[in-house]
Amino acid sequence: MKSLSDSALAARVAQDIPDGSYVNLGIGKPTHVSAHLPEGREVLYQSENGLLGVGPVPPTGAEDPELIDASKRFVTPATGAAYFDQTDSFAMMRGGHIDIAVLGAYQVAENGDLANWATLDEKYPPAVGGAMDLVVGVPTILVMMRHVNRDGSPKLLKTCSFPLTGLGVVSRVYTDLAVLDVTPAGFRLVELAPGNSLDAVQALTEATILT
Amino acid sequence: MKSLSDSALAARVAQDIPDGSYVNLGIGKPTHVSAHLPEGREVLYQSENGLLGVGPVPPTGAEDPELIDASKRFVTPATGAAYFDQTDSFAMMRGGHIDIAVLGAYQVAENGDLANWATLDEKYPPAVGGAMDLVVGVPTILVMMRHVNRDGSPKLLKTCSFPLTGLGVVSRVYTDLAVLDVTPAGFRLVELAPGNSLDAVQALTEATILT
Amino acid sequence: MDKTVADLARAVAPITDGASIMIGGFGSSGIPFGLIDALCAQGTTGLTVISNNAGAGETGIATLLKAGRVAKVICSYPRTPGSIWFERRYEAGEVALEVVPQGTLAERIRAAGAGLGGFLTPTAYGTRLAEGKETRVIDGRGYVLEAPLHADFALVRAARGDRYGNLSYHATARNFNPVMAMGAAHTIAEVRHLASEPLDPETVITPGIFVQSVVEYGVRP
Amino acid sequence: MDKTVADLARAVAPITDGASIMIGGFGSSGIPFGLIDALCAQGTTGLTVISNNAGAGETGIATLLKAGRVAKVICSYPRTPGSIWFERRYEAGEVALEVVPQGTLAERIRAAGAGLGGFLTPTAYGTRLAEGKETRVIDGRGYVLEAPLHADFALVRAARGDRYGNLSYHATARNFNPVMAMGAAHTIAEVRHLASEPLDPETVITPGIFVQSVVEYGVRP
Repeated sequence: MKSLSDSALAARVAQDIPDGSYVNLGIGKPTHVSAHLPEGREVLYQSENGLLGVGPVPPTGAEDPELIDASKRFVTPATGAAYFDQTDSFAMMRGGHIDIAVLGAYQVAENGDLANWATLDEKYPPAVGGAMDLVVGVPTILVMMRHVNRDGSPKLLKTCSFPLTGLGVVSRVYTDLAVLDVTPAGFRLVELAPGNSLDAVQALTEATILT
Repeated sequence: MKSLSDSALAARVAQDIPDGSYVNLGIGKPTHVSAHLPEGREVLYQSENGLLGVGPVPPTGAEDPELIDASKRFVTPATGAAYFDQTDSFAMMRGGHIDIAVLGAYQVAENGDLANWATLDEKYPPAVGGAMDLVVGVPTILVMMRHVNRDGSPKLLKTCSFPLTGLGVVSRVYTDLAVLDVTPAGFRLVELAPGNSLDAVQALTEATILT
Repeated sequence: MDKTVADLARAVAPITDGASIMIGGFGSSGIPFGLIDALCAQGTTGLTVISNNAGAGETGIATLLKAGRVAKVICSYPRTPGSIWFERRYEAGEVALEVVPQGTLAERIRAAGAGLGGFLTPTAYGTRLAEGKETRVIDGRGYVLEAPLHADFALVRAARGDRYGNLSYHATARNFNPVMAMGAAHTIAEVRHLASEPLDPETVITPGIFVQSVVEYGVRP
Repeated sequence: MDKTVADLARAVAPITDGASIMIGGFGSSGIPFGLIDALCAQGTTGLTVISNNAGAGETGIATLLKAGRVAKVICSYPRTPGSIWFERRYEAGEVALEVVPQGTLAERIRAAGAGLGGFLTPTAYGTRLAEGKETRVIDGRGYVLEAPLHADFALVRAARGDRYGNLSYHATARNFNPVMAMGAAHTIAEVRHLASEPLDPETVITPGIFVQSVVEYGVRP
């Protein structure tokens, strides 16, 4: 197996973000997509806490403690940015104004179901944030995650076992091993990460990968 | 009969506006209440088109064409004013944040029903504006009107014949002849305009006036 | 990202016959007069107009009504001081009218823009404007279920705009403009001043994500 | 009209045991740290806290959780980086938790402030967070009926305020503060700077009608 680095994975996702898009990047790995946007494209990133136009992280010492993104990182405003409150922020998300959201996931099912907010561990408090609003409102949901869990168990499933975030909402999944589209028939291979075979990736995937 | 002038009627209503209130003044006669506020009181007037803190009418030549009140008069902002859009404006009204609204009326019934938006003339297009939002959201609804119609027919009724604006919403009615509270038992006399007798006013009122 | 359009005619070109159009403004304030005139000049007809008022004199929405381009008006207050053409078309049965309480109108537009399926409001409960609508009583209080109000286009007027579509307003010209920008599928903004530099992010009232095109029209009402 | 209060202790004095309190902020931004500390010092307990997060480290809402003052948390994301005290109280069964999707949380608070009886949202339809709630399908899309979320108090943080209670915010510190100011029966604002002159009406984000008291607390997080 040859696994893409987090950075290479972010760069792969960034290739699919069209010029002029409005994009919400989820907490964790998706945050890094913006750093890899191909030259010549202008994209406005929305942060659910109230910023449209998330710019680069400021140099150390120049942070504004009240200017953060949804991952609680210090950021700067991009050219053309706007601040707003939570009701307007979620109107953008729920109302279909954002073009693309890139989210992390615990599990994705072959029908596009997404689980990324709660596990089956009752002692671990669930935390949903804006994920459920994004998946119902944003027309294109891209998922970005490791292909398998740390224990090797699959994350691309026939059916999610964890509580769902949204039903049939995922458009495409980017993992360190492959890119897969969600189609009415199930996962369809878009491409394999360099150095991997379909058989090897299928072996790490509960659902069937169509080609 | 001795009928109060419009100006004297506005002054009478103004006496009942407490210091520190948030008040919405309806189109027409109610607009003039603010000019008669007793000295020493500070009241913020809300105009439903997006201004909290309606100040005096500007001198001729100093009008700002984009600064008007709900009656479409040119106004100025009062000290402490704020501008906002229609959703916030009606949140203030519907959400119970405004203390008092002073409205005109076609008819008021003894149970507090108010009719002030449409007549029975089908050819005359109805126009409701913000009246229905005000009457459900503002705890104290004061009505200010002539006691009778131009043809002498009563406006204070047992039951409204015109389409209702709100059900049981009126707290008090100020006319050119009397001030009447709406109570569970019906209209109760607060005071007669100087020079009038209860019998004479009762004769111009369909509903019974309690004392 | 550059949403600026060279002139009013090009800005309204996407609007076709039969479209539903939200038009900002209250009384004479915040009305996109330039866009309305361009739409009228374009000859587009069979329009459903969603607005607070229905025009006054011979300007604004009255221009469209006079020219016979409006099939239906959805508004809270069609009779504004100086209004003539709405009354004429209405009396002749040439224009349909849906009267919506002003706060419900704003909230229905917002629900469309915010992706909500409807809301319960106490406004109009028990009145003629709630007839035929679903109602329910919660904790002794009556509510009417109101549906989102979508539109194909919104024509809005702002004081300042930039190439990202960010808008800010002046005084009470704000009124319905921000919520309509949010509620329509395609929002066209007429701005008094098109700024060469992006607006300060703190002063933006309508973020550019809600705006599809911006055109400068410096004339003040 | 003067809503200013001399110090934090006097500002939180009206809050009594068992109150429901909305607390502004997202992550470390826009949190009314001064008011929370004063509330903790006052000893008020049995609180229901409505907030996006449940504090981090030993500051903000974590202060109240550590001191055992919180009976219930209603929030979207209790686990924030550096959060310890929520987890301890939750694992020990000492605090109840209602998880609400972030947009639904904002919208429920807004519904309370705007006098609405509820709304239909597609968010959470078909998930565990919609269990037990009324749902309906409109035009093939599923919606959940959500109720308004009221509170006795809101503690908010703003950059600037004036004696009328008008507030403006800085950058992403705006977040939940404006909607919570609208949604609570009694809103207490901690402002970094209390202006001696009223704010410019164009720059006001929270009109003073939504604010009952204002106290200056210049410390920046």
